[in-house]
Amino acid sequence: MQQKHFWRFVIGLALMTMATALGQSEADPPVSDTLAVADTAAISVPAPLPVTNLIARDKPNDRGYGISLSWDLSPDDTGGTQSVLGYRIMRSTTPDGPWDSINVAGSGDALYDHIGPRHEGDSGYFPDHTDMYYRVDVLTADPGVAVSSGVVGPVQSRGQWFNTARTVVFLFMIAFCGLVIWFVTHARRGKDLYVRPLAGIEAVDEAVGRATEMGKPILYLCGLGDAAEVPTIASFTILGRVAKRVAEYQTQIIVPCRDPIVMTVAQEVVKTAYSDAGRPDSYNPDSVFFLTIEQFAYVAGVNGIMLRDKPATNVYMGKFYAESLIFAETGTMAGSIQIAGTDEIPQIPFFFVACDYTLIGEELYAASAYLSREPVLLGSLKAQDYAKAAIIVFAILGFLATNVSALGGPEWLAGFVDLFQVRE
Amino acid sequence: MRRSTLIGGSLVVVFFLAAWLIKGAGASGESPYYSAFLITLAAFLTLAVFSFLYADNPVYKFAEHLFVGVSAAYWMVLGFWQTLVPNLIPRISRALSEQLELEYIDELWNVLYVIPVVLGILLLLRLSRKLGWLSRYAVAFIVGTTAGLNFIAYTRSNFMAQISSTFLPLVGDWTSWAAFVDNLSLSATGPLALLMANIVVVLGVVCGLIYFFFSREHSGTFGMASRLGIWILMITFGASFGYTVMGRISLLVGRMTFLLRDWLGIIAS
Amino acid sequence: MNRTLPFLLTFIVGFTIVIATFSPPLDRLAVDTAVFFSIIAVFAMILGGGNLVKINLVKITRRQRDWQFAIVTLVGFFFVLIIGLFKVGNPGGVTGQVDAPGTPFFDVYTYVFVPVGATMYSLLAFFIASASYRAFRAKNREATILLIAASIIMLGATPFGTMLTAWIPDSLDIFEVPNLHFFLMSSPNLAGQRAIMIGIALGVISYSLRVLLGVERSHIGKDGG
Amino acid sequence: MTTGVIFTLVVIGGALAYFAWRSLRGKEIDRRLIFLVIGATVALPLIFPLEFEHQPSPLVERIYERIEALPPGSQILLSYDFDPGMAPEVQPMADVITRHVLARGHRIAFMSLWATGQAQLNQTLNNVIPVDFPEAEIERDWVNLGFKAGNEGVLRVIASDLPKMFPTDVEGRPTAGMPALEGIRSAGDFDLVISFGGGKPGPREWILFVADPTGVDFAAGTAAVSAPELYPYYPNQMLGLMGGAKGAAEYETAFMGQYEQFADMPSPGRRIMGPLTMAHIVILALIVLGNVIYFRSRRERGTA
Repeated sequence: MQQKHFWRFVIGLALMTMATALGQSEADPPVSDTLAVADTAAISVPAPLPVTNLIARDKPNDRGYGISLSWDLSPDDTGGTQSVLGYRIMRSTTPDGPWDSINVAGSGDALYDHIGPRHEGDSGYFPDHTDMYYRVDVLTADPGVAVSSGVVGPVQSRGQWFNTARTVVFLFMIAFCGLVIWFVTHARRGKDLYVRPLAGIEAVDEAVGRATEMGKPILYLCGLGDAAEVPTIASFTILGRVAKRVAEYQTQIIVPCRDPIVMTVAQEVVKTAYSDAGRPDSYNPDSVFFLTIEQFAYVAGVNGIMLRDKPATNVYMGKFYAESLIFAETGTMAGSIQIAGTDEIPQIPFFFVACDYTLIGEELYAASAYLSREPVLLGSLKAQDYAKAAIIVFAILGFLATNVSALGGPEWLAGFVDLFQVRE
Repeated sequence: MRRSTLIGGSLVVVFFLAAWLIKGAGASGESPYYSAFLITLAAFLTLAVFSFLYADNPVYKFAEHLFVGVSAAYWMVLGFWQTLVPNLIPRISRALSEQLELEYIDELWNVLYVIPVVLGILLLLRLSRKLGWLSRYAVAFIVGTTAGLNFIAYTRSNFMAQISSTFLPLVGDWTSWAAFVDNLSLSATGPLALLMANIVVVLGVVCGLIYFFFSREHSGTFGMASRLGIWILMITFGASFGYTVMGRISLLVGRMTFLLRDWLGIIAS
Repeated sequence: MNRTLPFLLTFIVGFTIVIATFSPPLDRLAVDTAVFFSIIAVFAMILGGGNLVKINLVKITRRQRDWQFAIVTLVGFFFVLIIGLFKVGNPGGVTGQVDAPGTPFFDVYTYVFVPVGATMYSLLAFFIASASYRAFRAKNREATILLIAASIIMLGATPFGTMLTAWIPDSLDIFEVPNLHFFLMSSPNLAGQRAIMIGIALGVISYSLRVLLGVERSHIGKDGG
Repeated sequence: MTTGVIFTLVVIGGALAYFAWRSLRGKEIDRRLIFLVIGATVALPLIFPLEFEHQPSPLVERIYERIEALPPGSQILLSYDFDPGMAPEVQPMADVITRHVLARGHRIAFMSLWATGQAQLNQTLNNVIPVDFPEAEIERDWVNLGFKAGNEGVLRVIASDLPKMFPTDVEGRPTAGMPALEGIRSAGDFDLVISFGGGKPGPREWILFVADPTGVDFAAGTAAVSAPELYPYYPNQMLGLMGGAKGAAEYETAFMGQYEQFADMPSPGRRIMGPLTMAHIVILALIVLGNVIYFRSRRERGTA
């Protein structure tokens, strides 16, 4: 089983590596021309000095149809006569023209990305793999006065198969995938992976017993997230455990859902739990139902259930927003034992003060792994722990590097710090 | 019990009818009684929800159930007219596009837009007991898309970017030890404040992560770090609590403003 | 079979999006997938409405508790659905903006949806007040820290906090409430939030990975329907 | 101090004194009485307004300064990702930012990831633009793209290709060629993106799916509840943050102080601050009171 998954992953990896290689082989040396020729026609204000060091190159890490231009400002832009109003970007398919005006960059700008439309027939169509020549004219208040730079080119635009700006993210992704696969495989082989005990979970069994004694139902909420969200998934695991206990004790469970998809999954989970407990006939499909998708309409509905049915225990696991306090408060009013777990930080303080047990953030995921003893979850938990250890190390190293390089340390330290800049 | 409900109900009705008529008589504009009706209706619903504070009651239930129906329909209608119509119709039907005055988008790949329609219809089959299982194809698509999107986005923004944001300098503009020591003061803008703030951030992140470390018993030095971590987390939750209180009170002010200004006209706008 | 095909769909769609992130020419594929996702999201809303109708019809026919209110829900639902879908009373006709001011649809939003929805949230102000008095206890060291931090934040959020400590000289102004507020928010709060955020991110990433690799299939259901 | 304010203080002080007296004698306080006092604490300062001075905090100031620093004609995307339940906090921010942006001569694209956001957007379009900027033209100075379903799906699309998600504006006019969207291929081409929200999808999803992949400048105006959890994104991934009514009031103060023609504009954010201050004091007093009783009873149990 795990072999199959492993190969699936390896193939994905190989494809990406190929893409990387392709991307690099296509990197182009930039074309540059530092020679500047002033076009001195019809002068009425003093002609500004032209831009220098104009460089045109294929725009990196795009899907083609883009040329990046950079230049050194005309000395008369910020200093000198300060007569520069802007820079007009000119393009041609031959070094001698005819020239198309592309756009105007403001004074003080020394960069321009020329990105053309992708469809033939659109105005200003910009074919890839075609020689292009560029020139930048300095504009002044007098439309007659424009000083041209030298022509640079030829330059071609093309798409890259791999976005090198995202290499670090890519590498981390691979490393983390490796960790997860490694630990999941280990867990599947039956290695016992230790998880520290969590107080909130032991409370669940006790709570089901109490409900049975009192002859009252258990209310279970999977939160307001959708079925694909991690806390909701964790909630399903815990629901499975609770429902199994409920089936064994012949108590009743109520699961009102806020999302139709969550409802379907929850139904499946409860049904399976009843079968696992050997009581498939006791399963009542109406015990898991959809209320409404609107947050507060849902809260109102659940409130109503709490006050009318007075469940012995309320379990809140999953994504919760503003309603956490109302749930917890109403639950207290109804005299129920309450066990909560969410990764929504703003709600944790309220659960913390109003509930008997609270799982903070990730403890919810850990609980789900701990309960199910499922190799996949345990393995992932381990991988996450190792990733955390790695972060602690990187954070401390980066922190030291930043401060040592700020105090005049070697340059490669700054390079190490920059490695982690992932925002584009 | 029945009788008291009836009397109470009629009193509420009479009260709001009177409020409507008084408001309508005092209002100006094209249709004063219609706009007065709307304001009174809104005030009634506001107070109906507030009545939950006293106890759960039929008036609250009425507002609650009305809201359930209205909100589901509201999202459906908006989804239909804002997304389904403009993003789907111009790619599947020229005639319908013309009828709705939308510009037909003529592209080769338009035929692919059958996919979301088919998956959408499969999703709706969930309403049927027999064919419900077909909806898992739609769910598979939804889950796959979300997983793909989250995988990258969380790696980049909530994981890697957070590491680099923790590389903090302890001092702003470093010149010399002498200058640093000279400037030490308990001013909020001084170097000592920055030093403390940044040390707390780095230590806090590290110890907080240690608290969420599940593979090891929290004892010894590790346990102490985890201890510090939970304290930092408690400050975090305290901050959360404070801000949440602020948010909730603001909402109450909003509703009070509606009642006092728009309905009763006690305060000026 | 019943689970393999849906899994393949998940796998293809998910990996298309992941790979497109690193390969600019494939970006278009991810964009199209996301557009499809948006369209399916509308169907999910329709499913929500359909479920609502189904549940409430059952409630009425079986005369379950509060079935009378189920009628209120259905009337509200169909009323808004009809005036919305057919753009009843819309000055622009069928091509007008659906919630243009002056339409019944707009009025229902402003005078029914807003008062109920907003008032529901504001109930929380009352519940917080009573919880503060009854439940918010400094039971242990952790809860005490939480309380003190919350108090400083709440004071610092108001002009009252500024007035309270305005007498502190500039050289010690780190102890003024607004500055303490800023320090708590941007240092310990930031650190704690970041630690939690990183942990959650790892959870999301590993879950997404498991879904994409097909190790996690709970969303598709069990074999055999 | 007017008699009204004194009356307010007497009522609230009296209520707290009563609570203290009752609870120190070991008697219960009906929660409905607490509800009533909180209601009065909020209502009275609205009827007899309390005015305060506000100092913009650094996170709010940075948004203000960024909008000031952009050259006129810059394009700004404002996304309304909230519902009536967040509106009292977030709508004032959206309104004052709209005023500031138009007063600076920038262009706005409005959109929404929440169906309810489109309706809240109508509020700005009805109450702010025609009143304060009658000369602002649709399509030239602003465009309303409206609501799209699909949460992060929508964001993923507009991060690469905005017209694909928004072929038309909210009234069905084609967006191609609109001056307000000139040169905009993706959300990354805007000079600034601001999301007003607090739930999901909200500012966090904007950072994850738009701001970080495209590198566009991003700021958020958020309901107080979700403000603390956005701090880790500051300053690297988010240039500024307005948190709750406090943030709105601070921005209003900054804006009204500098733009004299708006000195008398409605400032709903500042209006909240009076009642908010009183309510915070009352809640703090309730916490202290509750804990005094708790510790007293614990000590009594300990000695008994």
